[in-house]
Amino acid sequence: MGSHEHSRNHSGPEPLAARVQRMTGLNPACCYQCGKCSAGCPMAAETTLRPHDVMRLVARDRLDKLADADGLWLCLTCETCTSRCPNGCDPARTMDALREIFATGKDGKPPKAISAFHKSFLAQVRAHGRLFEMGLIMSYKLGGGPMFADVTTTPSVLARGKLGLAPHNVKGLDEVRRIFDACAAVAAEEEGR
Amino acid sequence: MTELRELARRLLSEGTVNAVLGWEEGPRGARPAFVTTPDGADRLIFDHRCVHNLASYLSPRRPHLKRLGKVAMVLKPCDARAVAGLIRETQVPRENVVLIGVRCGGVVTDPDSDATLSEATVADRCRGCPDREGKLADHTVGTAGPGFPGPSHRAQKIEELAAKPADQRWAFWQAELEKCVRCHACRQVCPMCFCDRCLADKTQPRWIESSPHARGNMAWHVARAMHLAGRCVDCGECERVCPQGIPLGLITRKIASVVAERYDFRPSDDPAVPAPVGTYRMDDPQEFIL
Amino acid sequence: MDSTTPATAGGFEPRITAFVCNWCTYTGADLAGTSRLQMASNVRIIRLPCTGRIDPMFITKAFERGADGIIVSGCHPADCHYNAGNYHARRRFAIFRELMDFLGVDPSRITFSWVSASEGAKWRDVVNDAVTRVRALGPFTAYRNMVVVQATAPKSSSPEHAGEGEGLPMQSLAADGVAPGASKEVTA
Amino acid sequence: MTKIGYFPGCSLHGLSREYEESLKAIVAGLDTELVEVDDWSCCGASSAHGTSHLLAVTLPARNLAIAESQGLPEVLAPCAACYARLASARHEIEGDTDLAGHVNRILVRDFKNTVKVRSILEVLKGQVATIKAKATNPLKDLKVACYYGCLLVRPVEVTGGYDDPEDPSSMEDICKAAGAVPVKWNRRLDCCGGGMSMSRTGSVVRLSAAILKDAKAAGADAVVVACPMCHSNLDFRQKAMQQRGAWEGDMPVLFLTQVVGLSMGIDPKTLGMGRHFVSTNSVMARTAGTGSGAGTGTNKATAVAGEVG
Amino acid sequence: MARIGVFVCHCGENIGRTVDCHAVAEGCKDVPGVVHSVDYKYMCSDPGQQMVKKAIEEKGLTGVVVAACSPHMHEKTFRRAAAGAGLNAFLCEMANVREHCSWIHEDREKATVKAIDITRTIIEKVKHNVPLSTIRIPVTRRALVIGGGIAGIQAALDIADGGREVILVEKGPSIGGHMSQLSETFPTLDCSQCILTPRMVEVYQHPRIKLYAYSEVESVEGYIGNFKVTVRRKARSVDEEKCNGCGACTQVCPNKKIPSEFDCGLGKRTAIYVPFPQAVPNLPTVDRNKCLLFMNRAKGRPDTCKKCAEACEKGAIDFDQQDRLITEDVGAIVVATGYQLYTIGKDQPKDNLKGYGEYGYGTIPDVIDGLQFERLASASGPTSGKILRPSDGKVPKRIVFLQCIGSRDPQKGMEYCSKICCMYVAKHTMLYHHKVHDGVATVFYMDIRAAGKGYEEFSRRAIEEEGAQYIRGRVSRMWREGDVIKILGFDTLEGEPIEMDADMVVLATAMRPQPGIDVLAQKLSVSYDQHGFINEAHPKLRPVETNTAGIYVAGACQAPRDIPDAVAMASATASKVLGLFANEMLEREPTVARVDEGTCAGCFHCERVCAYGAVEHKDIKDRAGNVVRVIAYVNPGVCQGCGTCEATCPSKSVELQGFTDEQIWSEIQALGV
Repeated sequence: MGSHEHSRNHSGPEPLAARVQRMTGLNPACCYQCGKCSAGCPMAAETTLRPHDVMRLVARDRLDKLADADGLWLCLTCETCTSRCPNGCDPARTMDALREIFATGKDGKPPKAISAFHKSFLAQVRAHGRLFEMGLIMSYKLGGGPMFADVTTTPSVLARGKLGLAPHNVKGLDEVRRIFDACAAVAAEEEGR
Repeated sequence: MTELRELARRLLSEGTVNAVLGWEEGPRGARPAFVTTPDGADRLIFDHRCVHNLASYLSPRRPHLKRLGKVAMVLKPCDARAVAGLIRETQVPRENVVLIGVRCGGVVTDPDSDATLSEATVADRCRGCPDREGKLADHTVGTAGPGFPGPSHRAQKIEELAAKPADQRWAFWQAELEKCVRCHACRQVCPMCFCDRCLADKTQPRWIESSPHARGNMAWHVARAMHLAGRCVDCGECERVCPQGIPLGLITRKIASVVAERYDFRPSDDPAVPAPVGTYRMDDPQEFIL
Repeated sequence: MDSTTPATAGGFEPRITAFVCNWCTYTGADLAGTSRLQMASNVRIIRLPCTGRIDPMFITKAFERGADGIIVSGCHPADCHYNAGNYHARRRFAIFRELMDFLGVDPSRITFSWVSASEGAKWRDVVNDAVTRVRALGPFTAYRNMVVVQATAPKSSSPEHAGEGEGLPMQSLAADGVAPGASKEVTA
Repeated sequence: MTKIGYFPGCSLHGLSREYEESLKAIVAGLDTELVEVDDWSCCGASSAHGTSHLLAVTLPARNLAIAESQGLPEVLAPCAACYARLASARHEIEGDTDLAGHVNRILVRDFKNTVKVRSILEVLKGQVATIKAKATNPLKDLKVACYYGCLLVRPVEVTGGYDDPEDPSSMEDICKAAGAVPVKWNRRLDCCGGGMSMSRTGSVVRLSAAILKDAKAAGADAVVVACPMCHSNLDFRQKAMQQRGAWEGDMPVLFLTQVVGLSMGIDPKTLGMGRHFVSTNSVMARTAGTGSGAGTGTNKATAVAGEVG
Repeated sequence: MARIGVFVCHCGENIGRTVDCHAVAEGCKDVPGVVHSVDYKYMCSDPGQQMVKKAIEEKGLTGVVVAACSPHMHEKTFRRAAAGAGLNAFLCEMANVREHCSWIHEDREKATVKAIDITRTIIEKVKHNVPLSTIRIPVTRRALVIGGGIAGIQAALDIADGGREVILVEKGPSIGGHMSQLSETFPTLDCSQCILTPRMVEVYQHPRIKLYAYSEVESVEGYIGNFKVTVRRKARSVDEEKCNGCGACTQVCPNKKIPSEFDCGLGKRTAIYVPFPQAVPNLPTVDRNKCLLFMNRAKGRPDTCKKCAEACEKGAIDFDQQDRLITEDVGAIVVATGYQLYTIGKDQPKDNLKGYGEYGYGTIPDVIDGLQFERLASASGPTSGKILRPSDGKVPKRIVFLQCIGSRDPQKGMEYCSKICCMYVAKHTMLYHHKVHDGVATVFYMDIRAAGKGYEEFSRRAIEEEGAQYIRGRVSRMWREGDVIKILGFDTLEGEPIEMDADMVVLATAMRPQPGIDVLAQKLSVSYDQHGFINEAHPKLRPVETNTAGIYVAGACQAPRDIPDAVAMASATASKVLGLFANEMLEREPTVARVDEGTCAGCFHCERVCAYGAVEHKDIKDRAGNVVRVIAYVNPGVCQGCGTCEATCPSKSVELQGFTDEQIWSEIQALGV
């Protein structure tokens, strides 16, 4: 218990629960730890942090424990947890908020593969306005994704005419980039907290 | 018009009713009329000058009408709301009155004027009025003009006033209330003011000072507004008959909008719809309460 | 804010009449006493059985008789000793408050609150806050002096307006056709 | 002819183009015209969702705003992921005036959030009678396992409750109208692994294999989906499942639109039946000979599948 | 002219320290009408009270104002003193200068000014006080008990044993309620039927209890002490006088496949039936929806079958019997309508109740609820007490109990805790283990709430001695695979997901009030909460009274209750009823509203705002007897004195005694500048 108390994050002026509540509009204290969310979670067998763990750790201000790479980022956003929660908590939305907190990089890091995938994906969208799948595969591999995992299948994908070889750029690219920049600015502001 | 007259004649000759209450041509425009004989039915008219809310004649304060027994009344859609109010508040037994609904596309502000109905002359309450006929009526006759789309001038004035600082509103109403001579015409003409003994006439205790100065006038108009909250049918009669030209419609309409916004209530011509004051919801908004 | 000279406003102590229900707020005020919670002495309580008994006329009469502010307080929703009196009062005063506001009475002169029998501290806060607020607004002479026909606007803070009335706004409205007829220019 | 806005999304122009091909092939028969959202951009998918809430709302909002300016009252998003993102964005903006203001400031548009977002199930559910009437080649003996996944019917706040989130029936109703026989099975609402196909293939293999096994145990000839991501996990990843020993055999995975298209007797090639990784020949064989012209269609499909296989 | 006496109390130092009491007394002397004004150390002391009495007698006071503590403290004291001196008690009022003044202010000068204000305000009020007298209402000393479950039975027996007549109305064909369905009861495991049946018989045989089974309350009028109740005696199609309860009719009825309500659908009954062998009254009832004869009648076909009538030696079967309406006068009513269980199906009575799709919406045959398990475990049940699952009659070797189904679940069910489930689930695991020795009982729970005498010991025994497996966590989903039920749960203590096979699942579903409780509550004008539970008048101090005087509440229609709670409440209502019946007349405070018949316009705004239904319509007739006006009349027996009517009355034609407009107006005037 001593170490537990010691490791609690007292440095920030705003407790995690309050911060999450501000971001989600939901009160993490609503969770009564019945575990129904985790019972239905498809990743419960793999992740180190099940939805009810996440709710508990948020309520107990344990950002340190939430940073586990095999935790939040394994969430598939299937929302089974939220849809079955008897008490109207929204673990899915809570985890969204936590990932957003961590995405700033200050408090913890998502696993490399997953973060590389998201980064590559969003980079494609920022560059073209739409996803350029070929570009995503290339950039993901270069950006730190498992190098050979999908190389064997890519040719067969091409053979089925599924992958376009050239990106399509939307006309409103300026607007798309403005969206990205504005959201980045908000994220930077959040990081400052 | 023929339809109306024939119906009135039939009701009178068959003895269904002893009188028909409607409008006739007067020396200075349209005026309310009591027709008691079948032949008299030909006097009846209905057009855009038939401004008056005849429902106030049904009020039990008018015993001479009560003596006539069962009567028929020519009914504009807006008057239907007043009749519904009187039925709702047990002042008029529904079975005692035959309602001849007339389809209506709006009336003018002044019944004495010979102006035609136009955007310039139409009564403010008709702007945006969605009702072309009253659902309460037993018979419905005539044809209706297309009506006038909003917006209501009073609503605009209310917004204008509300946007001003409180002291300017105060000054505005002081100037208006000072003019009131407490003739109580607003009370007499109002179909929903039917008490035998008005609060304003009660002396022990005297809540409303009787001399016509702004303070007593304030109390009177506050009381009137509160008593009509959720009951006012917006017939505009109080403002029309005010000899001093006080814009009473601004107050009643303002309260009507408050009731509409807070309690989602609009005056209805269905007597079964309860008025919003006298009922409540447990989750009524209470943002003003600490 | 009222049309009083700054000199009188300095030492001004508002008179506040409170209409409270017997079961919750009156008892809550009793509890404040039993707990020796100190508060401003400007409030005079009139005890009613229920907020449902409180008529808007009480408030206009109190203003006429010189009250600068009003408190109306009763049981919280669902706590009414008489089941529903407070719900009826809530509708009545929601409308009344908007009416007074529309007529130019600053709504912050009238405080509405739910204070339960256990909320002695809340009663103290309601009292102190109301006194502070009404003190800042100044005396409500505008209301009680209405009997003397006056052209002075109640809340002109700028001295040049005092005594000459709010001619401008009235005229501008009159010009719009809402308020025909000129206002009487009689000074108090 | 009813007109409805259409948001294809990146997948329907990429990995799952057969979904768009089959959709476009059937709407004509359903007396519906798709009006594509002008210059649409990516909804942000799970990557925006996993990175920034604001981004996850604003990217879809751009598309909804464009649809609004085109005067479209509703937009069909056939991709379940796009549907979830668009519908969630709409829902969140509706309930949060601050967020609405924020989004409008970023977009520099006067966006009123009037556009309703419809899923493919919602749209086809309303056409069940027409589908039944047009089913010249009903898929009589085809046993299908209707797979909903996570995003199509929940949460109810977002979907508006067009189907029961725990016991949905719209896909079964549509398949029945097409003459197929939906099987009763248990994992139709389980998650297939979603967007982790590339980043965490092992998880996808585990989850998707469990789904396929359950479908097989229930006697299904094919799994029907309405989501490109589910399709890619259940179809494309079957090879990986086999390699890792999680799954044996081949389970054809069809888009719902293909099922409807087949029942209408549309040429399987037009429906993109040949683009799947797991051969759909068994499906074609089952449906053969039940309607006019089906025989030739089947042959063609076999040929197409043969070419690429 | 008023002659008011003012008595200012120092309350020792309590008032005197901050308020100059003498100055207050002096400051009131010049108020017109005040003829006597004094201050004294302790007004409430005997000498203080003597001062008041003496002044009343010597100075001929017409009103008394005691400036002292809160009226909640000593109003009764001083009113009694005034009455002792011959002054009407209601001419005495208190000015609160302690709690509302001396205790909350420090500035002596300001506090004294305020104390004078307060006292003058009350002086002005008292000038308008009028003598009032306590209202006396006659009491009909008979009680109505609605609901024949254990709560209703207990209430009826206690009242009847106390010497008063009772009408007991039960909706179903027999009394006994849910308790008669239970096998054994926690925490003693005594047989439910064995302890209940004697009480049921006692009800039947009690000379002062009139039992109306298969009857419902049609309407209720009146008020405390004077209710008029109309009871609908539904047609049983059996003549009660003739029937001797031999049961021959039920033997011959050809329609034997009707799911038995008593066995929760697990057993079958006939169309003419006695719900269970110990039923009271032991009379058969024809279920007209299921009887062939009535089904034919509904289709316009001629009467057929009549086998029961042929079998009846007494000629007691009466197919033409009609519902009868019976009116009873009673002085008090006990509501004891009990509960129903939440069902997990798709069709729910309210929008906020959704059912549980993740548990199959009630379509999985071997998923049953707690009452069904009671019937399985009951020796008189459909399986004669063997635990057999409904689908194939096999003994389930793996049984899983899920707690909090529909309880503590604001999303799909009720937010409240149903209170009894923890205990009956523990009991079920024991009954199961006693009957299936090699079986495993697993319980998914959130918390074990075992607060009651012997309860914690009982639930620990289930775990420690009887081997129940308790897993802390809820179940996400449940489906049928072959003949097993797959359960997807989570053990929050182990931190592991659990996928488990079960042969049978028992859901501890939430307790809800009976359907139709809202309609009954409206008939009775008692309030109920958003779930339909009847509201008690005060959650702590008036737990068995309702907001309507003379109507009391017992058992699970007020909140989830177990048997001891329900019985305790029932006895409490009986003591309330007997207390009310102790006198022939009922005394009431005279703070009630009165209508000015001369000015009432008959708009009935007062009626709309009255929470008690105290406003009645009164006909005003002319000499010839014609009704000329209809006006409001406030029934003083029903009025509780809130005064909402008076504030609402546009013409101020209704006045609340003790708080009249004139009194309040005078108070406001007194505060004037």
